[in-house]
Amino acid sequence: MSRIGVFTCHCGENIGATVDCVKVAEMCKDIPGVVHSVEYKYMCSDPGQRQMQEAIKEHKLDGVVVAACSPRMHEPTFRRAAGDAGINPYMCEMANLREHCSWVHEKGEATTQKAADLIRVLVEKVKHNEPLHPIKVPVTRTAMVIGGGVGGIQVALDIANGGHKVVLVEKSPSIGGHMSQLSETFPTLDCSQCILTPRMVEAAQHPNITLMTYSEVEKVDGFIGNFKVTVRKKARKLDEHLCTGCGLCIQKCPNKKISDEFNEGLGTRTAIYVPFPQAVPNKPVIDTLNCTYYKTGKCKVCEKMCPTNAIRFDQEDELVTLDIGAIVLATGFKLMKTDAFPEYGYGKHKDIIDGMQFERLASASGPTSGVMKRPSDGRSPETVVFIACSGSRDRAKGVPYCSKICCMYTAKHAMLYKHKVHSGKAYVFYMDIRAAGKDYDEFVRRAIEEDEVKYIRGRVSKIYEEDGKLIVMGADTLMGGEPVVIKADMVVLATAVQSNDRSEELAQTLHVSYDSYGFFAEAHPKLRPVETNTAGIFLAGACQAPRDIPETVAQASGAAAKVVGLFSNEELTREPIVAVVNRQAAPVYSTCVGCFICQGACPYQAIEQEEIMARSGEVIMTLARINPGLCQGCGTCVATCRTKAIDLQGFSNEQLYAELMTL
Amino acid sequence: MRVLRVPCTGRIDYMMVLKALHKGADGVIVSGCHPNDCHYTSGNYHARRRWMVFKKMMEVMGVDMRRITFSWVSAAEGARWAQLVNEVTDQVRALGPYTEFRQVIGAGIE
Amino acid sequence: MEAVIQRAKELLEQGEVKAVLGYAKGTGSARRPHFARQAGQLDKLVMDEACVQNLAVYVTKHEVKKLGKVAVVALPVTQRAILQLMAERQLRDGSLAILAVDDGAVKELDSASALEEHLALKAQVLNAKDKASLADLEAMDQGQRWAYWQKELSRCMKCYACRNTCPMCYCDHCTMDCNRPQWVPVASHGIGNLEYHMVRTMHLAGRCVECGDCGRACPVGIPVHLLTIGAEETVHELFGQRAGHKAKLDYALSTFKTDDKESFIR
Amino acid sequence: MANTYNLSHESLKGLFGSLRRDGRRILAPVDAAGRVELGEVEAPSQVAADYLQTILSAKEVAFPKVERLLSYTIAPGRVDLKDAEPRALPTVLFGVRPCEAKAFGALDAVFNWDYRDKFFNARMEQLAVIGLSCTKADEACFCTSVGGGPADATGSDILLTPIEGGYLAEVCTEKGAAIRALAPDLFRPGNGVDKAAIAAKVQQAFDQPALTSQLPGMFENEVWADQALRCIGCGACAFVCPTCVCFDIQEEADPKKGERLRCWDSCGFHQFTLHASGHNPREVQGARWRQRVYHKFSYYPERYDMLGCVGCGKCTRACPVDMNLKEHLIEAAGVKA
Repeated sequence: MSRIGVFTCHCGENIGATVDCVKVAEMCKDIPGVVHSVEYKYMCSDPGQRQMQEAIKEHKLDGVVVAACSPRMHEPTFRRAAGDAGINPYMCEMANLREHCSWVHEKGEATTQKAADLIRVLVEKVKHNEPLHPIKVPVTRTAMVIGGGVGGIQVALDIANGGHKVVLVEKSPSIGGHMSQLSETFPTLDCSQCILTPRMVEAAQHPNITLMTYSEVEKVDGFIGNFKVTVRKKARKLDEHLCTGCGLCIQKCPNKKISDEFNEGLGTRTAIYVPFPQAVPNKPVIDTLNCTYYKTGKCKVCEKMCPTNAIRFDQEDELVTLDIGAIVLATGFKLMKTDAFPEYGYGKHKDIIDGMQFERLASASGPTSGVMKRPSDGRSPETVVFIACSGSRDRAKGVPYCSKICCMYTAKHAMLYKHKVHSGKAYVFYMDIRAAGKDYDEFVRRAIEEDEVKYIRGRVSKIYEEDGKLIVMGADTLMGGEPVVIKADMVVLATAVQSNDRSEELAQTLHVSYDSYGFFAEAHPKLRPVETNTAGIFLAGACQAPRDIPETVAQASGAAAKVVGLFSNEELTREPIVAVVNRQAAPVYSTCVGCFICQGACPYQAIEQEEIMARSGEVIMTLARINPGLCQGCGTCVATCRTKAIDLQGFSNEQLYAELMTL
Repeated sequence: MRVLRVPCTGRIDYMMVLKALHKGADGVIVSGCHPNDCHYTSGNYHARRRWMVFKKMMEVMGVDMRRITFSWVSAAEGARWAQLVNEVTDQVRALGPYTEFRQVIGAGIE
Repeated sequence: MEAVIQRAKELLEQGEVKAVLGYAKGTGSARRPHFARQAGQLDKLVMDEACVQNLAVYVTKHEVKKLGKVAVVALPVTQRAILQLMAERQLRDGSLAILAVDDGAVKELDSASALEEHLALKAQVLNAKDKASLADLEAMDQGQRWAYWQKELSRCMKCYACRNTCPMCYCDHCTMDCNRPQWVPVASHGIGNLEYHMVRTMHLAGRCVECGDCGRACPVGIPVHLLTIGAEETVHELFGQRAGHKAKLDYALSTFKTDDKESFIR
Repeated sequence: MANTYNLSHESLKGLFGSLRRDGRRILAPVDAAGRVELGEVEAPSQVAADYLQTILSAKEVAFPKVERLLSYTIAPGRVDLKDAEPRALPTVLFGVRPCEAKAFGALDAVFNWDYRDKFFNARMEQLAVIGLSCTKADEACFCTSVGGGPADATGSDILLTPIEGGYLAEVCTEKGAAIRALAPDLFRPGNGVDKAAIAAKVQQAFDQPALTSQLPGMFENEVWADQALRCIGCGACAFVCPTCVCFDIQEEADPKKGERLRCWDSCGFHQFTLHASGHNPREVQGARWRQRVYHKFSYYPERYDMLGCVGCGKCTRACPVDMNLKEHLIEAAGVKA
């Protein structure tokens, strides 16, 4: 009979308020196999743990049940304590008296009785526990960063500077992300290109960083420390090594009228193009959808002009499989388009633009080289209306959350407009000003006081066009809700920040959970903001929720620190909660019949074939075997196996049966 | 209501539900994360198929399936879980003890 | 029906197979499985309407495998069972010479793919009697069905004839033999019988080739074949999959579709 | 031919009445949805007519398929043990065939050779057997080859043989006499009818003593493996057999209470002799089939000098793959050592 200790915790008042812990400790003494049963106000505290450790040594316990909070909270704590006291950590189980009993019932005899019953269930389980030892798994010390925006670049640089190899995967032809499209950045009005481009070059030239631009992650297998990532390198239709980036092909390309994504559709570009002048790598890409050669088979001007004849029209996509130890998601965000606003004309008015389009107008490398020209007729707008919270905090638009960065960039836009068009009039319709960062509110005050931007607290109900002017119908709630009508030359909507395209698809590829808006789910909002629930996969920046640049970069360094921490140890120890196919002596060898139905149930391809050989080398039988490195311990195969040949350590059939028998 | 903790709905074997009924439970809740949100990718997809076949088999054998509730509840939906448990316990209390099944447990022994 | 016996004789005499597994006359009007290993035992082979048992139950037995290559007289149900066994890696291509008998015509097959093509030609039809019994069961309400099965299962004595006659129950160590933990009680009392038949039905759902042998084998005549055939039909309705039609494992309960439709999970 | 009487159909009805008034339940073969099985009856009209035998044997009355031996509850620090008392009702087994009546002797041999089995004996004391001679037999029957016969009285307390207008009743034991004493006037003095003429004709199939002496030398013979090639290792033959006594003890317990059950077991199961180490002395079905034959035709005679088989043929009829015991014994007898 095992020697089991039961340690009942009051958890301050959480359990003690409705459960008579002293009585429970008393009742547990009668459970067969229990030789020591005490209660204490805070078992997880240092004295609490020490008390448990002394009891283990003194009473020579070989099994421990801590009746306290949820195992998700303190199972590691108590298992480590038990381990330090000399018994195998996995001989320590937790009974959840808090969520399963005290929090959900009133004080009373029945609640105390239920607490004792719950402990008895776990005592019966502990009797069937086996000592388990963590699984040692090698760690591939190469990280992968998905998304080459400012966040991704920062993560890559930090990890690379930590002495580890990094693969930075970016789906567009160049790294830089949305920040490279910005003109200047709040609250210091630094020119975005000036502070970002050096970082891009540093990343490109860093010996530890491998850039994989114009590439997408297609498939991820394996698990923490041992991911196998398949990346699709989309064909640029030219040989990157030969191309020197001279740009001759771009100048000579006759097909110049293609809408330029980098300039948010305000400018045009050639079929063979580089997204923006400071692109890294500075190698063009052929847009096969619009290139004349791919439509009609003629032209080939770029091929003729290329001094190093680097053009490869028949180049195919390439699938590359990489061994990766940790993955950081930094895939950024996208802005809601203006066509999502029926009340503002479904995006048909050319002069109603979104924030990113305004950035392109204001940017020196933009289609208007930074000169304020409205898209419809290129005239300099005399009156511009900025509308904050366009789509955000609006349940009807499916975006009930606040997009966080619009208040700040709307103030910046108004300020930039006033700097460029001194005689211009700028109006901002807002609900609340959320400027909570360092020097943020001062920045907005400056826009209002020095640059005389008129802030009107109210919503804009309608915009319609009337002889070349945009009639903006709003209200001023601070003036008793009086209607306000402004004849504007241009309107900028600070549209909602949303999760990037196909983010859900990427999350499913990486088995990472995501919320209903497509943002990736962090492991714990307060305590583990840069980790996901999938071990070995981390987060940085706006892919997790709307974020400004300072926060993105801070999170990026946080995620990088996690990766460097992971890579700091030789081997990774993994919870031994994995499935095992039983083995017995000859002639039976195992109760497995080799039907391999379990293989279909395993999402991690952890089930392999093992051939049992006779001395003559002839294969007697083929049995299933589970690779402890790959198995994540979900147990689906255990329930699928007909002959119960597979069992899950920690949640074995015998343990669960013993628990069921005491319910 | 007593709780049996398993890592994933994929781990839930229908024999556990049978054992619960055998040990005198009047109602059983079988629950776990929503499809597509499974932390183990496909545990609940397999569980769903198993439950679909198991439910039909139990109905064919005449088990009162109003007493067995299947539900997707994620770890984040505390309120929804509380509401589900209250609803099911009331429903099972209304149905009363599952005597029809309990009679079978002792039957057939001389 | 001489053709199949003639072919079997040739195969044995030419030494291509070590034994022929077919049917022979039994006690009274019964037919019994018959292993012919020398010429003398061949003349006992018969083939007529009364030969219905699914001979695939023998192809996974150690004693039969030790005989070497066997020629099997295979009715449609036997063909489907052999294909399902191949899908579950219990049989390798070429370990059997399958003499497929369909309404008198004989076709010799010896690989899973050949078997799959052959089986694709004819649709699998549930016989009328079982279809009617399943419909009667469906028509009952929950209370009636419970009473019906309790009355029938009370006569079960756990002789396991239904399990041991089933070609798909080839596991050397069945869950019923598992005593750590003892999921299903061994004794044939109320709960022991109920859980045994429930687990057997679940193990056959999506794997049963609907031969009905389990119902025929029961000494006390419990219609247990309704449970497994019913479960197989359920799997077909729910997931469109059927046992014994694919060379590659196509088992409903070890695969899934993200959009499996159901209406009872809250 | 000590005391034979005539019992008309009418007086049989009267006998049923007096037995019931004496507080005894009467079990007899009854028609149940196309099958004949043992059931409680109140009048001869309820007994099944022109049937050969029941599927299951009457051993169920004395040796049920599941029987509680003891139960216990676990309280803190102690265990309360409760012996189970056998539920033995005074019973009359009516219409049992002579072979099955004889079978109780074989059961008794095992249940009483050293340890007196409380449960079996309690039920046997309360049991009286009124046998009914067979007027027809089928290919599976071979009672005459194993020392029995269609009108053999061994094992019956009273043996009825159907004659014109009623039955020839032979009172064979005190229990039989006690029954007659309940209503002596119903039993008219017998007129010495020749039973053999009425009883079914069952040809002797093989020389059993010769087979029994031949078996020890045939242990390694291939015939057993050949015969058992088609045996699927289920327990049907053992469970319908009136003389099979093997049982398995099952403990069904949880941390609070438990009970110990005795259940039927069969040497045909592959697990019957599986050792905890994984070794199985009877690994292949051939060995298990041989064990079934040897137990009844070689070991039983050695130990109890009676046969463990009464030739009723139930196993042959119940077998899913038609393992005809008579045919196999004939084949075995024909094997030259």
